Amino acid sequence: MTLTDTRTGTPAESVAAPAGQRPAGGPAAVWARLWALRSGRAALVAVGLLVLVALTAPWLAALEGQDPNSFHDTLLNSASGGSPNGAFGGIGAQHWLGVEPTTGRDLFARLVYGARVSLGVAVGATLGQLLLGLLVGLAAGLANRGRGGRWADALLSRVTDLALALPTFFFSIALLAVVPPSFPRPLLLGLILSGLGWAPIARIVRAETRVLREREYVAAAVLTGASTWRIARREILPGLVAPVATYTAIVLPQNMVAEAGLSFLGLGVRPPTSSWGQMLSTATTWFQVDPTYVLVPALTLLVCVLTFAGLGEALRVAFDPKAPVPTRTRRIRIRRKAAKAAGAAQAPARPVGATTTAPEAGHPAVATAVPSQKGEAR
Amino acid sequence: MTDPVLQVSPDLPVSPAVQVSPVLQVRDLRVVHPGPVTALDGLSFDLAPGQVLGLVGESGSGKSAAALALLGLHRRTATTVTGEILLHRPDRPVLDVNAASDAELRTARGPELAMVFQEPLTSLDPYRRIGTQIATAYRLHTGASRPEARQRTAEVLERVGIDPKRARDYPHQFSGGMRQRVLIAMALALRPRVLVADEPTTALDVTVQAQILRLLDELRAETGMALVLVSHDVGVVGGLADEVVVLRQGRPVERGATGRLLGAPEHPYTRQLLEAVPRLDAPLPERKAPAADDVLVSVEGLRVDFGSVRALRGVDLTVRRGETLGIVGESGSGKSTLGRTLVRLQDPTAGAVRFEGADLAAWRGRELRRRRHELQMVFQDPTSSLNPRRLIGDSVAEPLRVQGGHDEAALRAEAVGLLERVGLSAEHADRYPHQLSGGQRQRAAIARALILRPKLIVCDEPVSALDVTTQAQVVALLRELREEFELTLVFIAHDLAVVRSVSDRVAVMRGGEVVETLAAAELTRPRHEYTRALLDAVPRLEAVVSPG
Amino acid sequence: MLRPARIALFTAASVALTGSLAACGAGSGSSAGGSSDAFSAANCQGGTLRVLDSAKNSKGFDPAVLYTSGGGAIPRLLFRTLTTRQSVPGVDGTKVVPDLATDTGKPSENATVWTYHLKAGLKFADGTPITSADVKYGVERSFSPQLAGGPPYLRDWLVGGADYQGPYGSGNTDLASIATPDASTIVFHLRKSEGDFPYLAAETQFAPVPKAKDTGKEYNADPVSSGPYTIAGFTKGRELDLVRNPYWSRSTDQQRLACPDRIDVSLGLSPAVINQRLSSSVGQDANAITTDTSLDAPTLARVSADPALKKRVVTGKFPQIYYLAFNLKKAPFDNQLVREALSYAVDRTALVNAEGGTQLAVPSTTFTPESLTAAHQDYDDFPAGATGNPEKAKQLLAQAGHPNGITVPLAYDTDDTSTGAPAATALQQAFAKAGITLQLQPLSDADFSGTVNTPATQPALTLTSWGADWPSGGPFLTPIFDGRQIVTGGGNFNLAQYNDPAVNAQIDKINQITDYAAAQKQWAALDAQLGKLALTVPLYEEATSVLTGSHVKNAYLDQWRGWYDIATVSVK
Amino acid sequence: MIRFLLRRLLGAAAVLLALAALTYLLFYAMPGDPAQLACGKSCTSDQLAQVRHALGTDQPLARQFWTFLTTLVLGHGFSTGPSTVWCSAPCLGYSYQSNEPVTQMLVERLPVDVSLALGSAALWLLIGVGTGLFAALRPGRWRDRVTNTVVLTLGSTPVFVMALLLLMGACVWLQVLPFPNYVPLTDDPAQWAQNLLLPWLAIALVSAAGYTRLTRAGVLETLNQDHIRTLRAYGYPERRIVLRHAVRGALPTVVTVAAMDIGMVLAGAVFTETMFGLPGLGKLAVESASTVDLPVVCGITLLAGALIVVANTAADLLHAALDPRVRI
Repeated sequence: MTLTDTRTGTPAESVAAPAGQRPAGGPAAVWARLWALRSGRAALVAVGLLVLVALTAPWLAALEGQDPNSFHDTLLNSASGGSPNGAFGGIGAQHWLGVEPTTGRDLFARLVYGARVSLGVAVGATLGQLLLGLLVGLAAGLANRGRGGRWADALLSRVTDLALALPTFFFSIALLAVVPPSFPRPLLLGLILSGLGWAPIARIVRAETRVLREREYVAAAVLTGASTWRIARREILPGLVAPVATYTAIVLPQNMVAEAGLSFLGLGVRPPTSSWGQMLSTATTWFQVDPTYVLVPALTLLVCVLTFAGLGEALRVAFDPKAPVPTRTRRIRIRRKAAKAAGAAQAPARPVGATTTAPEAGHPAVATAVPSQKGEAR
Repeated sequence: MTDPVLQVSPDLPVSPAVQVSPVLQVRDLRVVHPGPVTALDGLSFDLAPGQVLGLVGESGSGKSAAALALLGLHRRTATTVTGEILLHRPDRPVLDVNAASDAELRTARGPELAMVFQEPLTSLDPYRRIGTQIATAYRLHTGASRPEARQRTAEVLERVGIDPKRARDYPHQFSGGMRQRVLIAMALALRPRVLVADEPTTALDVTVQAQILRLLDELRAETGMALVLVSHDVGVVGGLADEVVVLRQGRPVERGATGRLLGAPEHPYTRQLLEAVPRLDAPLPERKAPAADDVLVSVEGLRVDFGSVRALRGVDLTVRRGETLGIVGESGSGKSTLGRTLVRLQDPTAGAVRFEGADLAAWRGRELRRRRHELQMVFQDPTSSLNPRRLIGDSVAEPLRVQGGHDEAALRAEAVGLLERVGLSAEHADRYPHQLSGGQRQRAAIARALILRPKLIVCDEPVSALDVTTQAQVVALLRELREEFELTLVFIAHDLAVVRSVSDRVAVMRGGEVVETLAAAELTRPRHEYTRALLDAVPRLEAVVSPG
Repeated sequence: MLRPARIALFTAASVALTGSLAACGAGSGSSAGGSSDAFSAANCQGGTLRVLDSAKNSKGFDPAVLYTSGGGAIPRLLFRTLTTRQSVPGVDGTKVVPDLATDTGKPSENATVWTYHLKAGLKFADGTPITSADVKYGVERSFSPQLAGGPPYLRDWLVGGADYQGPYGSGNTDLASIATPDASTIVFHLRKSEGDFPYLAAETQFAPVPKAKDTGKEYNADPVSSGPYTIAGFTKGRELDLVRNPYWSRSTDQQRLACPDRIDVSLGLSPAVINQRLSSSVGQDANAITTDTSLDAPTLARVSADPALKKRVVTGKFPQIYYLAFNLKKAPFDNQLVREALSYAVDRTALVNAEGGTQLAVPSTTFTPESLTAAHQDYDDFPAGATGNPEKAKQLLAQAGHPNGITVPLAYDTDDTSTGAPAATALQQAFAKAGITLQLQPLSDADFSGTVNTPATQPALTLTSWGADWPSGGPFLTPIFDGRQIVTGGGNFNLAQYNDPAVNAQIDKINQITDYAAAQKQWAALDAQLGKLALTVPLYEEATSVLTGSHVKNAYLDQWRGWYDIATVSVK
Repeated sequence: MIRFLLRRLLGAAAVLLALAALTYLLFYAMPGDPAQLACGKSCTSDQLAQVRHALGTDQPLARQFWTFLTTLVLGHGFSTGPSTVWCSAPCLGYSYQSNEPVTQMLVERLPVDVSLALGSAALWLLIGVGTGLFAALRPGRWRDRVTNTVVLTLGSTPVFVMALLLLMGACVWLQVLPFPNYVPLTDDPAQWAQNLLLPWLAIALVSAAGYTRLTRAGVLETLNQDHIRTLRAYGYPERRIVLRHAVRGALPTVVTVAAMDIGMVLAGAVFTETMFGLPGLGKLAVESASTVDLPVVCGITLLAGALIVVANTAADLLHAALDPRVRI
């Protein structure tokens, strides 16, 4: 009996990947889809730029002729609270973004050096979260064969629950105080953020693993006599790439914000290391004198977070075979069609019955985790 | 179909209504999905009140697109529909579904044109009580008061065989068949002139299917509504339709009165389609029966519980070396659980599976993994049984790679050899699963199961997701391979005819138990009443084709 | 033993936006009310004074626990003490005057026994008379561990103070070294000469507490007032309403004017809100002052551009020195040359800027700051100039055997907005030029004193500050340089761990002098003498700028505490 | 239902216990000594020991934790010096710093967080669901794209940046609002609302993005479901389909997530409270963490954990109430 066409509801079998499946063809295909998306391309370019700025910070500062830590007493009006001479915080050819009040340190240099901290901590923390989340999630997701396995799953799930219930922000504050100051601060931030933030990933991975585990190709792999580890590595893990990559793009900016937030509260990296959060923190007292102090780091942070958010969004689309990725020709055609249809009915571009645009059915956690994740950072 | 449109086929049994005037006239209906993909190309037919038109076709034949187009449901999508769909109404002007305004069409949907969908599980609003849903649809078109609507709801529910008290229940509290009845009741409440039923029984068990078909037939007779019955199943259509249109890749290839078309198909495709349909009266191939005492697997008092649900409640069964044991049963009968337990994907709660005399449960850890290759499985869903991220060739070679001891070249040679054996080519080895059709994928899955030269292969509904023509090919392939590789097969399916066509013996399951085991030839003469009920529910093509 | 007073009342919230809290400046003597009408003490009664504070005062008002200088701001409205500070602008504001007592105390010959007589007709807010027993009880309860937090002098000075556990225990609940021969006489027996005892007697520990009304730890919410006002309503952390105490009278109190009928205190406001409300001075806020929020650098930058606002800004100083403390027990600071090198390398301009410019900090080369006028003697033994002399520093380092420079850790308090990160980084930059690499060792407020003030854990170099509990060279120099003040168990402020018997003897000698002016001269000389040893690097002293509401009169920053005396402020 | 609640309660108790133990462990390892802070800087070692004894911090960790637990359940007598006061259950002890009963401190701060949570939730739901619907009605069109972009931008803004920008805009440039300063609702409702407006906006603008997405995705998903096709096939007007049926489909998720988010804000919005000077739980948490005020820290952790658990349970119950398929 033929169920195919009626079940999936797709109008014709010629529509490539059936529902519920992610595109095959490996990273290259995803990359291509990502690049085909205007937002994806923009995000990739922006992320690339950001990484470039972070990596080349010393050269960029040298290009300007400044370094992030030198004080410039002569640029400050000591009688007026130590505010910089000149308009907009002393912006000029020497100091492209002006200088910091009360110290005279160059803001451009501090900004580009700050990118290293922001990006470094965010990337490190995200990697840590991924590693822990994947380990715990995979273990819990695969563990429940047999009674012992069920116990392991229950235990890991409870630990995850506990980790989710932790007032993470508050705990990071406490932990940042516990660890001796000799410990490298950015590393500590990364460790704390990942130690407190792996739970959502573990949860997604566990759920997704359990879905994948029921796929018949996994059963087929079991029948080949493959070990659990091999199955996890070869059958499950590739299937986790899409949800995990998408979630990573959500988590990374969150970590960036968390770092900025902790530095903002004076708990992040230590002076003289510059970080955007610290710059903002200084700015809170100075914004009434000159808004540049707030706007420069705030907009930088915002643009970075936005970039990653955009990347996440684009990744979600790129990984979702059901979402249409406009090729150049296709975009033109849709426009033409829209123009034609403008007179008649307003038409959403999708056939009745074809399930599109819905958040990926496989992992609703991604969709819902976003708002609830933020809670702590409010 | 290019021949001029006929009012009525000359050989159709003459009914007064037909002669009066058609209620629905369809002219050169074309449906084009964005792509552009022409889903339907040039469908035309007339339908008289009380008449049933069957639309038959395999996947991609455009039958569902046609069904949706009849109600104008492609509107507001990127899909374009051309042609005429004329609905004749007494005392009111003819309505062209394609040209009508939104408002006009809206008033026609329901009281004039109604539809029953394939997926009864999802076609009802999960958040509203079924009574409310029926009553709302009724009130929307009749302007009836709430009590009137409630009254009408009770009436129609009663008629479709649902206790009116259950009007306060939510859809999820009903079984699939009952939900389909609710949908039919919703249509019935408005007494539509034309009812379009799009695969109304596909998701249902065969016994439930028979009930729904009977209900539709009764209602047609009672209310005089015309029925468009869309199905992939020639048997279903044949049993109910007065006239049949066969669709292939969007084109109508043949149209005619049911008896004529099924009995003497003119178009080669129709012939091919009919031949592929497994028939319970088809002759069984000659085959040497395996020795009754050479038992490969014996199942003793097997029980499997999932929490409080008992999937298998004490199954006893033997599989002889070299034989094909068919297992048949409706959904929830436990046949898949049995299959998974046979290859030790599932551990028994009680009882044992003995493989070559030894308890399977005794295999543990490393030994289990080492011996896994003796038991293989072919799964139902060809879309999920192959890792979507792996090339076909790699998927087929993977079991050998796990077992170790082969270099890459040998692996590939072996994989390609087997792929060629199952009817694919070396070129397919370098494709991804989504680049293959369903039948091709299933062939690859079979190759993968074969590569380790297992002693037993359990095929769990290996063909139920395939079109009939593909299904026939895969079944034929399995038959060949069985001989060539001296396989012992356990073939699980819900389709009696398919099971009969490949099996030496057939076990019939119901509610987690085996009700009887018969030789394949005996299947049409069962001892157990449940088997008989199953047989009776199967739509018989032969009954339509050769009346009398 | 003395300590910085600033921590006392103004436990600053530690996080963000707190801008510059907690800066106590000492009076420059400039008197400036916001209003142009002349102020008349005789005719100032009435109205409601509003106080906008960022501190939360969540510890409440227990005279035993409070750590104030000269009776504090709000505590001074509730508690009268044996002596108190003189409420006048200018240098005279550093004088101690009698309060409950008839005089500032009669010392015995070597200043070890101090006798006080209470004025007649003194009453608590509940109408009961104040007796010497109440004063004694007030002092005694400050010894109980439940009420820890007050200044440490009593424990150190009074005979038997070191072992006394307060009146709550079951054993000996009486401190014999305080005698009350009659209801109006109280005699203190000290174990050593302390010419400054009258200054100590101005602390709230010397406020009377009626034993019958003592509720121990809970006394802080509703203490029995002996001052001009009494608490009508108090929500910790949010607000405090004060109304007149009917049993207080100006006839027995020469210092407090108690002009307003009511004083409404809002607590826990953000500094930004306070400064904005004070500067806009709208409605009720015209009658507002603050007792703890000075203008921070950014606000100052804005305010100084507005002439109308500038008129309402009062500036002053509190004798407090910010300095680098060497640990002489740790290399390389056991070597005077290295210490001198650091003294030369320091860039005071960068520090002053980091602090918020010249209106908020003044460079200082002496340990005793200029604002402690009587005890100040100018010297600059290692002239670093305005921005440091790295060449000279390098030369000295080379002499000391460090031709390639040195690397040393610098501990600082991250929660202290003044001695925190800005100053530390400024130092780091300046020292780098002289080949001195500072490794910053940030410590949280909770951790700072435990680490720095315990010799066992004390780092080699600490950025810290020191203020006086009362305007005298004694409490300024003794804890820092008296070798007998090195406390190994914690609470050590002699960070140099400097112990010279000759200096110790010198200190003892000055302590016996009961004549204020004579004693201060001696302290100043001692400071100059110690300065040559480079035991510390004095950096700067802090200045304060504060705004008042436009209707506020007679608000001046006194030179004792560097802040308004609410008891003399008027809104009418 | 009862069983579900009981199981939830038990699970919550276990999580809270673990949470409290973890908090104790963590703060026990903190470098600061609460006794040192209470005693003052110039505290001698003898005095310090006395204060430690008075606070009970000289006890071993396990013992302190046990005392904390028994105090919570049974209440405890606390010596004030001259007498003993009884702190009845649920007693979280007394603050090391201010000597106030912790329970009372929490009760005093909770109204701030309740005001903050409810007000901002109302706003973010209004904004989020509104824009989500706005975008979903014409998916892929310009207004959908513009909405998505705006919402993504707002949602990506760190809340402290948002707060800063709002402060700058409203209080400095436009000067339409004074710097916020919390006024209790019971004191002056108008002032309460005026002072909370910016904090509400800060949280709502940042949070709304999630709801826009949820609503948009939920509505579009529902619109693509089979039962919507049924409605179309029965001639339901499109407006009615979207506004009644599609929104109904998005509702359970939106409400569930909102309940959980409200729990999060209730449990303390550190940045918002710090930036706007709101005396809420989050601010108290940060303050007491920096002074190692263990009873307060533990009290807040427990309360916050409990609030989150309650919110999640409420979310589940709401979900069950809104989705007849879900049984509990």
